[in-house]
Amino acid sequence: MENRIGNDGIKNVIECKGISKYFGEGANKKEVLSTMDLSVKENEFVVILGPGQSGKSTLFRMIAGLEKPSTGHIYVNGKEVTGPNPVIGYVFQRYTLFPWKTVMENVEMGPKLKGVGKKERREKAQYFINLVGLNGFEDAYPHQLSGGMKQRVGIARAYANDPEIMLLDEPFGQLDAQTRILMEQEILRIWEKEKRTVCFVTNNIDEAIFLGDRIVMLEGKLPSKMKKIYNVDLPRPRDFTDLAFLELREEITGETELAL
Amino acid sequence: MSKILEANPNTEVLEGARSSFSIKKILYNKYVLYVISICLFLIVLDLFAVLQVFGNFMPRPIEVLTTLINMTVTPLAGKTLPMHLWASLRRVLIAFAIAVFIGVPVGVLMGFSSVANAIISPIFHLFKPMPPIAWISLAILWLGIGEASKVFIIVIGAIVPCILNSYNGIRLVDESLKDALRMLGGNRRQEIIEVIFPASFPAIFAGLQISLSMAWTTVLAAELVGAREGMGFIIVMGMNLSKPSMIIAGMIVIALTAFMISMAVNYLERWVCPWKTELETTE
Amino acid sequence: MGENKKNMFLKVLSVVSIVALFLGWQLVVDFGIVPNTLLASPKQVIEMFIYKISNANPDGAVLWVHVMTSLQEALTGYLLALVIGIPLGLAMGWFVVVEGLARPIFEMIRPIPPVAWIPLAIFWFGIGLAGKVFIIWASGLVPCVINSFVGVKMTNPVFIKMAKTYGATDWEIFKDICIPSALPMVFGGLQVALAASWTALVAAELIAADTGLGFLITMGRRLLKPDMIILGMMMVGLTGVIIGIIIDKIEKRLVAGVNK
Amino acid sequence: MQACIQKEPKVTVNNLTKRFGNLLVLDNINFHVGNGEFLCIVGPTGCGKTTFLNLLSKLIPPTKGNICIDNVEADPKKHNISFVFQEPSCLPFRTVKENIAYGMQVKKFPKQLMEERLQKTMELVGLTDCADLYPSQISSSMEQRVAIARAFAVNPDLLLMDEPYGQLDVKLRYYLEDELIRIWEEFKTTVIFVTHNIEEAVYLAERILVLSNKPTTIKAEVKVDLPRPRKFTDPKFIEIRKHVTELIKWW
Repeated sequence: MENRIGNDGIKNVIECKGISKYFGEGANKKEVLSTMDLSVKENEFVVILGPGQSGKSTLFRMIAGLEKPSTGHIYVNGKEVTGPNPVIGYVFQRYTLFPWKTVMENVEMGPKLKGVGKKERREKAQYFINLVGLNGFEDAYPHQLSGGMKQRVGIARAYANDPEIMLLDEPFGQLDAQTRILMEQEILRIWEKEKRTVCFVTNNIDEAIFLGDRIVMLEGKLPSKMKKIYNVDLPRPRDFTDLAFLELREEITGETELAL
Repeated sequence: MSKILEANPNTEVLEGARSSFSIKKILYNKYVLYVISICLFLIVLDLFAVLQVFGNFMPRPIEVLTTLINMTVTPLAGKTLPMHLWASLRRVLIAFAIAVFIGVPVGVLMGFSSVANAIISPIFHLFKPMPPIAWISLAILWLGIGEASKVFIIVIGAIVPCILNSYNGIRLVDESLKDALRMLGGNRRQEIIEVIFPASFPAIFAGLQISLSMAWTTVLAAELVGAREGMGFIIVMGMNLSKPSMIIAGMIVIALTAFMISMAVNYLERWVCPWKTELETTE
Repeated sequence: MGENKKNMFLKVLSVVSIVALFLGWQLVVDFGIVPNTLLASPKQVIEMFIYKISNANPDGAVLWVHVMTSLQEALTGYLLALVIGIPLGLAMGWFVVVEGLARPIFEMIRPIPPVAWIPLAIFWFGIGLAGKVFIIWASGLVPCVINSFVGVKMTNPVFIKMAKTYGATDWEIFKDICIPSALPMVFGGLQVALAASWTALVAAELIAADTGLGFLITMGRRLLKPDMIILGMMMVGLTGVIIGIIIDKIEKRLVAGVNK
Repeated sequence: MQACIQKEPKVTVNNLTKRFGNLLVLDNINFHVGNGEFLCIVGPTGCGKTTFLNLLSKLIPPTKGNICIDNVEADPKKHNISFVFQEPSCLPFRTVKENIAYGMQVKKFPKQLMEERLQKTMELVGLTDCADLYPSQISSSMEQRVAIARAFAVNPDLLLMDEPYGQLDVKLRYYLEDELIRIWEEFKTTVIFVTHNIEEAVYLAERILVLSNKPTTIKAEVKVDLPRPRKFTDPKFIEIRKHVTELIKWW
């Protein structure tokens, strides 16, 4: 509670204190994440950058309350995380849409679980479906959509539940390069319109620099630790060919290990 | 050079253009081959029959057809062919209903509760390797030669896929879908209603499908031993009367019924879970 | 810790469940709740087992002969099904002409339950080995063909494209790409075919046989000896499981040879 | 356009056109690739790139026009054409070494030559240590390198590459791109490299063809005469990159 207000007077929404995570016991014990401190400010766009299998998803699952940290504490809005909390909207890497529900039914799921009336939740869902640019696809089933569209539904579904914090776990990892760039622009557009605190996991350096206010770089090997934090103060929209962009990229690239 | 290319017949085959009459192309057409295949099959059968390769026990296709038509109108053992078919179908449906009624809840229970699973699964695995047909003797001993013993055997055959698929369906629900619902604020009850049941439904339905075709196979076996009506009875009669055309006519009806059952179930599935079947047709 | 304890508890529960089943069964017979003419107790079944090891009465053959007869019939039919079904299925999967010619006939025969072949098989091949082998062959053939066919059809199209760009002929692609790709699927079919063959065997022996496990069961009914019926059933189950395990072992070794 | 070609043409594409039914996908494409040239092709999403490549590799026949290698109609059975696919294309049931040898086996290379080239390519790509591993035992970037080694091993007249590094992270991509250039310089192979990534195209190519949206035509040709190794932050590099980006955006 004590230092929820950062030096700049903006409150910290997420605070991770000395968290670590290991799986298994005894000889099989495998540490995935070791002593990490991280705080995220309100309406900040933080990108967690690390190669595959570096415990990024585990970190997110702990913040979301889907898993418990082995040591340390996580606070969201000053309260310790004990279980899944709808204050957090989670967008999964593998889309995880409910395949038996249409786009509309998927998006309105959050309000429906809370017991919001049909008319009201439809309106809300419609707003976010329009926001992600899927109007006209309300009655389509997930398997009828392309990868990019599926992830739009995932984003709309998370937003429709009125989260204060969005966790995006490598949301564009399965998209092709072109769609990916398009979706990166989209996520910024949506974020500008519906400001939330966003945490975004990726292994793509371009993506990290294009999106983030702050880039938290993780160690490549397990157990992963925080390696470095970069503040990205380039104006948006950022340009992939901008010299400052490229220089920052070179700097970050220099820090990463080559994983053949 | 481009002229030569345009005239290349190979180009046309791959393109599927309309206007070329190469013999190779016609011979490579699947449907043409299908027709050739069926014609050849019938001719070979006929030849076998005429040349008496299997003595008198291979009827000519045309004989089979007349027998088939004959049986649909003339009663055999007091019943026409459709009535025999219905006798078998009725047994199948009763037994299937019982198998579903018992098997699905048991499988679901095993999927949800590890304690129930620990109690039931060893017994289930003890009985599973015994083919349902092996129960015939015991069933007749216990329930006599009437309907009850036949239904009993079919239930034994049909219940296995019901239990197995329901159990696996519930157990193997994608964990990340449960996570997704929990992140949206769903509680355990909502998780069961909104995720576990719909997600396991295709697996359970597939179990019913297998169960129904198992039931159809088993009913024939059950009717081979001491039945007075049914499709199994017809082929046994054919054997006893030394009338192979009757056996083959019976087999045709049996095969057609099996085919129709599976078609019907497929349509039903498309109707009850459109989100799954469309996936199969589009990909 | 808690996890281990729970697993232990579940294991004990499984053992208890089996023991209770046999105990209950024994008691039900001992106290005459079910008359001994309808059900034999486990003890009686074991006594019958010991008796049948060395005595040919009352059904004309010792247990060993029954088992061997059944095995001989089943394995002959099964091996014939493999030898014919697998190459046929593989060829159907790749060569249009083979598929076009074989598929309609196969589709006509496929829905016929193997049991329905029994009368014809007896007519054509008599009630000896040949008749039963035919029935078992017919039931084992279907899964062999289907799995090999599907295995080839599922060959990754990229592999085929790759081979084509190098100028491989149709036959070379079939031999070097399609067959190895289909092998795991083919092996999967072996187990299915075995189960089908074993069921068909029992059915065939029930109708027409003078030795074999199915015959033993039938004789038990005719002689009103439930202990013999149950012994027969258990031997069928047990033998089936044992061949299943052996096939599984062979399969694992072969797949290991192919894949790793 | 002719002026741009300095090396003698190895591959010529004449009036290449492809229709599917009434849908015109490729419209009258003409270009040359010089002997040993590294040509990159970039275009917007859905520009019929796959069809284009399938035509070049002769997997599907064109509606009109042709492709000639050394002035002879291209034919996979006569010419050595290699294709590196975007998807992993290593045969899972062959070891790394056997995978690399696959193309040469199809081409019926004599045994001694095959062994020689096998050793050379494996060394160049740095795969000697994992020669006897199966694809499931190596990482996906390794797998892609196996596919590339297999493609170079047959000494192809024409090597087609379909975005082979699409899903890899930047650092790895730099490394593999450098490796690709190294192998290319060693073998002097004629390469057509298709990519969405403009930066990658500028880094690799001697010449870039920019495709238009459907029906696909060649909209522009950009020569890249920067010295190697190239630097992403080089102002000239950025200039070319921006220029190509503009060309693609304009439709």
